[in-house]
Amino acid sequence: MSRTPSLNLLVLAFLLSVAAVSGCSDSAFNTSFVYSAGTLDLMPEAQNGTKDIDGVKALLDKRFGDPQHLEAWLKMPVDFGGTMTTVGEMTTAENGIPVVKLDVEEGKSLPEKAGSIQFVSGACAGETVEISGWNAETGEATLAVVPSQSVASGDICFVDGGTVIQSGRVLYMRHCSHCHGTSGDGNGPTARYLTPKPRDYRNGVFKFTSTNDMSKAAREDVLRVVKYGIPGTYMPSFLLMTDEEHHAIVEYVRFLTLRGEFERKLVAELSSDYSKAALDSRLKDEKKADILKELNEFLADDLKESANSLGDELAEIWATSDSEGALVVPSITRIPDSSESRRRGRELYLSKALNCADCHGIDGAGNGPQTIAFEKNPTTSELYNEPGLHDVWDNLNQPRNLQLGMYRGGRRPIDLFRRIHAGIKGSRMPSFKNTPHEDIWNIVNYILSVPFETEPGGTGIAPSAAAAATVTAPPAN
Amino acid sequence: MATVTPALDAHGHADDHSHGHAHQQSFISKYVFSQDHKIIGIQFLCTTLLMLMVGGALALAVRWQLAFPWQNMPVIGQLFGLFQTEGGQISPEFYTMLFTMHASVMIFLVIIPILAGAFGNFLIPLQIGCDDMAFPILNMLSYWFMWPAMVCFACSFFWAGGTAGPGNGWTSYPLLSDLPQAAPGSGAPQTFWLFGLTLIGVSSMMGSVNYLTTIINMRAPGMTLFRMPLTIWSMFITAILQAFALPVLTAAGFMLVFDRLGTIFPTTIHSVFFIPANIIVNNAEPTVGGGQPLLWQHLFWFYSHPAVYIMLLPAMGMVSDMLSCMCRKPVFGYKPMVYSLAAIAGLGFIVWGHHMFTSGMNPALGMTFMTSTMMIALPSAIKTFNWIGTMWGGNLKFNAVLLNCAGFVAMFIVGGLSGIFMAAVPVDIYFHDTYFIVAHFHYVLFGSTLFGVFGAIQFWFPKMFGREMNDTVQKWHFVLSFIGFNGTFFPMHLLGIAGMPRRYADPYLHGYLSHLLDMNRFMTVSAIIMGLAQFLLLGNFFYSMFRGKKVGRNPWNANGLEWTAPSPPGHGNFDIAPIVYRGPYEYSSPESDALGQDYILQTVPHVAGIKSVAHH
Amino acid sequence: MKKFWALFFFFWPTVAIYACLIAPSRGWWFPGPPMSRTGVQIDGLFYLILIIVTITFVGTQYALGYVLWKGATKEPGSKAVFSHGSHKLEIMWTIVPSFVLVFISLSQLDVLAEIRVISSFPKDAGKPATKVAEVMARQFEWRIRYPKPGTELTTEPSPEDLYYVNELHVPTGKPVVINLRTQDVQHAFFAPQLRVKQDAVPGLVIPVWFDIKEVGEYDLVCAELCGWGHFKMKARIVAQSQGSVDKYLKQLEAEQNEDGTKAESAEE
Amino acid sequence: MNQVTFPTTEDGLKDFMKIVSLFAILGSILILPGCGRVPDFGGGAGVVPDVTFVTGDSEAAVEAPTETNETASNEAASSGAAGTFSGKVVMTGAVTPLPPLIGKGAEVKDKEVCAAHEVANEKLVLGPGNAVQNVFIYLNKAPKGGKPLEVPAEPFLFDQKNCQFHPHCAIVPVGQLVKVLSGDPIAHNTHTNPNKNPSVNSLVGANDREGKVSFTYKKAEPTPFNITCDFHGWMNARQLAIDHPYAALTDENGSFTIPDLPAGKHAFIVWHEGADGGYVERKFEVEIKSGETTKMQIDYPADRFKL
Repeated sequence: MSRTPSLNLLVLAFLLSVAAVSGCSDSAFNTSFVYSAGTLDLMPEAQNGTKDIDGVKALLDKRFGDPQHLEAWLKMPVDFGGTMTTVGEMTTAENGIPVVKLDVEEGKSLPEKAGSIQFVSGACAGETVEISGWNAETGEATLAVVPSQSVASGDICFVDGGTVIQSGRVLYMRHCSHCHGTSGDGNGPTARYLTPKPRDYRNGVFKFTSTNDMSKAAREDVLRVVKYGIPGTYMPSFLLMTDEEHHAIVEYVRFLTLRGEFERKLVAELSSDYSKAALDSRLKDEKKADILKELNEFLADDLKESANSLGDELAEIWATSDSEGALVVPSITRIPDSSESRRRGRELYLSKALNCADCHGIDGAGNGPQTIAFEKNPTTSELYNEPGLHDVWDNLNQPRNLQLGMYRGGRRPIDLFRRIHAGIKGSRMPSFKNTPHEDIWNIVNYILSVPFETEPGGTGIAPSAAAAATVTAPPAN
Repeated sequence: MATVTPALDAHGHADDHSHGHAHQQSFISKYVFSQDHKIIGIQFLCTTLLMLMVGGALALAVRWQLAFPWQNMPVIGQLFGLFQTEGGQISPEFYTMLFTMHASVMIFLVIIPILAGAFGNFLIPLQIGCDDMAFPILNMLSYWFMWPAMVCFACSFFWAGGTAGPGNGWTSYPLLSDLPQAAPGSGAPQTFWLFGLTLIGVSSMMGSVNYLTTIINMRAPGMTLFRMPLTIWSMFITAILQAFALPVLTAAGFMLVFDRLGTIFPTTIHSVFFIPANIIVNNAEPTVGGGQPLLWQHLFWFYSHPAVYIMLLPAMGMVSDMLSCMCRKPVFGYKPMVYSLAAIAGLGFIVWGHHMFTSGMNPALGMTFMTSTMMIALPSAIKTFNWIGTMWGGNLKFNAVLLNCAGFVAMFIVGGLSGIFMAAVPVDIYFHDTYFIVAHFHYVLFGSTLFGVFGAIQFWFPKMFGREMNDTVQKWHFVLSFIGFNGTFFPMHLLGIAGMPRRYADPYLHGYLSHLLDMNRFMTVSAIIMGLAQFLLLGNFFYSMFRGKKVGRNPWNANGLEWTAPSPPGHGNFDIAPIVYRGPYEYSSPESDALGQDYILQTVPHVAGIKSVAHH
Repeated sequence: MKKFWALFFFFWPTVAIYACLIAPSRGWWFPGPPMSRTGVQIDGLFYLILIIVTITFVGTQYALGYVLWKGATKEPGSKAVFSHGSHKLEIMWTIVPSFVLVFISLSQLDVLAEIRVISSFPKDAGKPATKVAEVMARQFEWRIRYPKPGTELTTEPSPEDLYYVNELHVPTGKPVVINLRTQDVQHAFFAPQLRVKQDAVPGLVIPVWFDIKEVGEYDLVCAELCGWGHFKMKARIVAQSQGSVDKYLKQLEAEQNEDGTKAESAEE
Repeated sequence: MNQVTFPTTEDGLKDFMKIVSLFAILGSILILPGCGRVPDFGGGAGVVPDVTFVTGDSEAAVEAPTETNETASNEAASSGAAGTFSGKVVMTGAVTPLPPLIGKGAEVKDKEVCAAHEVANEKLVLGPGNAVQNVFIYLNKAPKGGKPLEVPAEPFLFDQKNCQFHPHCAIVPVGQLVKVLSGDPIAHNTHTNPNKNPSVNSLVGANDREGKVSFTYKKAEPTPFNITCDFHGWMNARQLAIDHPYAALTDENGSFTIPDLPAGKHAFIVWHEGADGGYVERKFEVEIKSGETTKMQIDYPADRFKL
C-alpha cells in the first residue's frame, strides 16, 4: 500500500520527461505555409481538386513547396543560389564511377568548390548526387554514386543549387517570421500588436519603390527597406547583416511574394464561377453534378494551361521591374532649395490641380478632409466602418503627417520625388507622373521645409534652426 | 513538576484532550475558511508550493529559448499549442511575458507568502506561546486575498489566448507599462497585473499588522524580547518593513493605473504622472503631459528594495533557529544577530537608488546611495560569521535540515559578495541590467531564501502534521537542487561579465555574445535537473503528510515553545499555557547536562531543585 | 556519509573558483580589453573588488567547510561546545569589513564623478569636448543625427542635419559627447567594449561622453527592456581618425541630397 | 543519558524515493540528446530546408494555349455559319427610380464644379417601359469558331465632367488604348480595381483634354470592374475588358445586339452593377441559328436590385 503514491509519482515524472523529449522530436511542429483567404473561399473541390486533377493548393505546392521542402520554380525571377550548368559529356572512370563534364553558359563561371549537383531535366530530373571530385577549370565532376537513370548530355543540372534560398529561409524564420508570418502573410504572432500592420507580401505590392507606377518593386527597394527600416513603423533596420544575408533575405521575400501572387492569380481564374458564394447562387438553377463536371474540365485543361502562362506573366513583370527601364529618373536635376521654390511648391500643394491638401491637410499635418470622410471599398463598393483612407489590405492608412519629418520611403530628395511621381502602391496616394518634374521638385522642396516652419501652414520658409522645435513637438491634432 | 511532564516527554504521545475545542467545527470552518493560524499557515504553504512549480515551468520556458532560440518549445509549447505555423517557436513578445510572469509569480506568489504567510502564521503564536493570532479573521482574510490576486495574474497572462500578458518585466517601468500601445500586453493585461499586485499588497499588509500586534502584545509570561527566537525577531522586523514600504508601492500602482485609464477615459481620469510630452509610440498620436518616468523607478524601488529583505530576513531567522538546533549549540552572538537584522531593515530603506545608477539620476545621489549600499553589506557579513560561529564546535546532525541551512549560508555568501560589485557605481555601470544582476538576485532569493525554506519545511513538518518527512529523499532533493542551482546560476556571473544583457530573447544576434550559446545550453540542462528535483520535495511532502512516520511533540529535541505543544497542536495550541524561563538556544548548557540531555526547553523552570534531583 | 557532506561543501567553491580561473581562456570574460579611458578605470576597480571578494569568498566558504568537517569527524556522543559567542570576535568582524567597505566605496568616487558629473567632463584641448551626434533610440533601432559638417549639433533637429541608422561614426583619440535621447520608451545605450552604459529616458536629453583609443568597430546594444524587440537593437560604433570621419560625413551628405539624376549621368 | 534519535526510514519508502530521484536525473539526461540535435528540429528557425528545382510545366501544357487560339481563328475563317442575338433587358416588378446622387448646388466637396449640375445616380438608369441601360451581356469565353477580336486603332476616350465619369459603363477590348480625359478645372484621380489586370491609380490633371493618363488592359476580366476617383467618393464607372467580340451593353432603350455568333447553343452572362452579386443571369442559354436573328427579352426582377 505504500507503493500506490510512489507509482503515481513515477508516472508523473515519466510523463514530464516524455513530454519534454517528444517536444524535441523532428516531427513535432512542422512549419507550414498557409493558403490565402481567397483560396479558402473557393469551393472545396476547387481547392483540393481530385486525385489526378490538381486543385489550387496542389498547383501551388508543386511549384513552391513548404518551409521544410522548398520548390525552386525555375522560371521565377529569384536567385535560388547555385550555378546552372548543362551536361557536356559523361565518361566513366576506371572504377566505374561516372565523371560528368559540366558546361556553364558564357559570362557565368563555375564555383571554386562544389558539393553536389541536382538534375533538373533529363532522365534523373529531381535527383541530387554528391560530388567526390571537382575540377573548377574543366568543370569535370566525379560523382560519388551512380545516378539511378542514365545522364544524357544536354541535361540541365545545378551545382550546389538552392543555397541562397536555404539561408534566406533560415534567416527569415529567425528575424522576420514572427511579424511577417511564415508565409509572408503579415500575420505572425507579433503582428497583432503593431500599427501599421506588417506588410502582407502576397498581393505582390510593396509601397515604397524606386520604380514607376505600373511596375513592381525592384530588388534594390526591398533591400533598402531591410537595411534602413521604415521610420515611424515597427520595421527596424537590419543594417548590420552581411551582404550575403541581405541578399538571401531579399530573395526569400521575393520567393514568398511570387508564391502569394501566383496563388492570387490562380484564385482570380476561379473565384467568379467556383467560389463558395458563386456555388450557392448557381445551385439555384444548376445541379451540383454539372458544376463539378464543368469545374473538373476547367481545372484539367484551362487552369493547368493558365498556371504556366500566369507564371510567365509574373516572371516577366517582376523581371522588368528590376530593370533600369522601370526606374523613375527625374528629367531635370533638383530645383535648388530656395524660399521661392518652396513658395511655388506650397502653391502647387494647395492647388486644385494637384489636390495634395485634400489628404495631407493645408498645414501638412496629415489631416485633410479625406481623412474624416467615409469611403467605399472599391471592390465590394461597401462603406468602411471607420472614416479615413484605406489601402489595398483594407487597413486604415492615414496620409503622412509631413510635420514630423519622418519619411517612410526615405528622406533623400529622390525618394520624395519618387513617392510623388509613382505614387505609393497599394495606398490611395496616386501617381503624379504627368505633373512636370519641375513642379514635383518644388513640392519636394516645400515638403522638406514643412517640419521647420515657424507656424503651421506658413509660407514654407525655413526659420533659423533654433526655432525648429516643431519636429519633436507637432501640434496635436 | 507534574505539570511540565507532558512538555518534557521527548517522544510524547499527542494527548487527546488537547484537541478538545475542535469538535464542534464543521469541515469548511475548520479546514477551508479557518481562522486557526496553523491551518492558514498550511494553506499558505500548499498554495505557494503549487505556485513554485508554476513559476518554475515559466522559468524553464525562458531557459529553453535561451538554449535553443527559435526552436519549438517542448511541454509548454505543446500545452498552449502556440504558434503552430511558426513551428511552435516562442515569439519574442511571448518571451517577454514569460520572464515577466516568472518574476511576478515567484516574488509575489511564492517567496513573500511562503515566508511571512506560511511560516509567519504557523510559527509566531507557537513560538511566543499564545493560542492564536491577535486578529484571526484578519488573518484568514490575508490568505483569501491571495486568490483574487492570483486570478488577476492569471487573467493578465491568459488574456487573449495565452500569448498576451504583461511583457514589461516585473519592474514594469513606464512608458512601456504606461502606454497601452507601447508593448504587447501593455493594455488590459498590464492593468490586471497592477490590480493583482495591489491585492497581494493588501494581503501582506493584513498579515504584517497582525504579526506586529501579536508579537508585541501576546507573548507568553517570561517571553521577553531578547528571549524570542530569531525567527520571531525576523518576522517582527519583516512586518515593520512591509507596513512602511507597501503603501508607497500601492500608491505608485494606483498612479500608474490612473495614467493608464487616461487612455480609456480621456476626459474624466487623465493623469500623466509618468508620461512626458510628445512621445510617439507604435504610430499613435504624440502624448500630451509633463510627467517623469523616473518617478516610477524611485517609488517602485522604495518598496521593492525593502521587499528584497522581506524576502530574506525571515529565512535568516529560521535558519538561525535550525542551525542552533542541528548543531546542538546556542546561536553564536544572539544580540548581534538581532541588531544586524534591525540594521539591515533600517538601511534597507535608504539604498533603493542603487537600482538606478544608470538611469540618469543626479550623480551626487549616486554617491550617497553607493555608500549606504556598501554599508548594508556589513550586517549581512556579521550574520554570516555568526552562522559559521554557530556551527563551529557544534555536535552536528547531518540531516537534510542542516544541509539546507549550510546551503543557505554558502549561497548567501555568494549573493552577498556579488552584490558588492553592483554597489560600486562605476562597476555597476557595466554590470547594470546584465546577467550578473540576474545571478546576484537568484543567489539571494533562490539560493538563500529557498534553501532556508526547504530546511524549514522539513524542520517544522512534524509540528504541522505530527509526522516526519523522509530525510533520505530530502537529501537527494538538496543535492540535486544544489547542483542544478549552481549549474544554472553560477555561470550567469560569467555571462554578466561577458556583457550579456538581461531580457534578450536572442542574445546570439550580437557578435560578442554568439559564443555563449553552449554555456546557456549547459545552464538550461542544469535548470531542468533542478526543476525535476522539486518533484521529490512535493512527493515527499504530500506522501509524508499521510504516510510519514508518526512522531511525538519534540522529534528534534529542540528548545522552542512550539515543541512543548502536541504535534499537530490542537485548536488553541498548548495544553498548558507555557511560562518562559530562558532563551530558546540553551543547547548543551550546564542545566541541560543536569537533566542528562543536550537541550532544555524554554518552559523548564531553573529551580535549584532540578539540579539536586539530578545529583542523587 | 557525514564526511561526504563536509567535503561536498569544500568541493563546490573549488569548482566555482576553477570555473572563474578558466573563464577568461574560454571567452567567458569581458568582451575584449576596455577601449576607453573610463573603461580602463572601471576594469581596474572591478579587479580590485574581485580580489577582495575572492579572498572573502575563499575564507568564508572554506571556513564553512571546515566547521562542517569538524562536526563530521567529531566522535559520536561527544558534547557540543557551549558558547554564546565572543565579543572580541564580533567587534573584530564588524570593524574590519566596515573599513574594507568604506575603502571600496571611497575608491569609486572620482571615477564616478568623471563619468557622470557634467562639470567634470574632460576637456578637449581646453574646449569642452565636441558633440558629435545625437543618438535617438526608438523601438527597435538607433537613429543617428549628425550636424552638417562644419556646424554645431543643435539640440533639436535643423534642416541640414544628416541622418543614419544603427551606425555611429566617431573620431578616436579624443573625448566626444553624444546627446542621448529616446523617441518612445526607455532604452539604454550600452557599448560593452567601451564599458559605457546610460539609460535613454523619455523626455530627457542626456549627454554621454567617451573616448575611444583605437580605430575599430564596437558593438552598441540596448540594455533596458524596451519591448518585444529589445534584443533586435543591434548597432555599432565605428571609431575612425578625424579625417575619415569627415570624409564619411561628406559622403553621407552627398547621399542625403541625392536627386537621382547624378547616378544617371555617371553611367552615361 | 538519552541520545537524540533522528528519523530512520522504512525501506519501502526509501527505495521508491531513490527510484524517483534517479528518474529525475534520467529524465533530464534524456532531454539532452533529445534536444541536442538542434538543426533537426521540426519547424523553428534552425531547420535548413531542402530545395528541389522544378520546371513547373509539362511540355504539353506549355503549348496548349497557343494551339487553341490558332484553332479558334482557323475555324472562324472557315465557318460562315453565324447568327445574331439581340433583345432588351426589362426590369420586372415595382421599380422606384433613384434620386440624384448630388442635387444642383448641394454642399459637397468642390461644389462649384461637382454640384454645378445635378449628378444623376447611374447605378440604375431606366428607359421607357422600365428598360434597363448599362447591362452587360457577354460570353465568358470565346466560342469555338468565333471571329477573332479586332482591336480598334483609335483609343477609347474615358472622360469625366462635373465629377462624373463618361461613359459610366463600357466594354473595352483587350489591347485598346484607354485615354483618360477630364473636363473639370479640378484634379481627379482615376483608380481602377480590376481582378486580373494591374491596378492604375493616377492623377488626372485639370482640364486634361489630350489624355496624359492612358493605359491598356492586357487580360480579359471575368466581370466588369469598378473605377473610382478617390477625391470624390461618389464617382464611379464600370468597364469590362474582354478578349472576344461577343459582348454588348444595353442602350437607353435597354436593347442590345450581338452579331456574328457561331450557330449553336451559347450561355451568356447578364451582369448589372446594381444586381445583388452582380449577376442578373449567370447562364442565359440561347440557341443561335445560322443566318437568323434570335430576339429575346431578358427579365431583371426588381428584387434582385440592391442599392
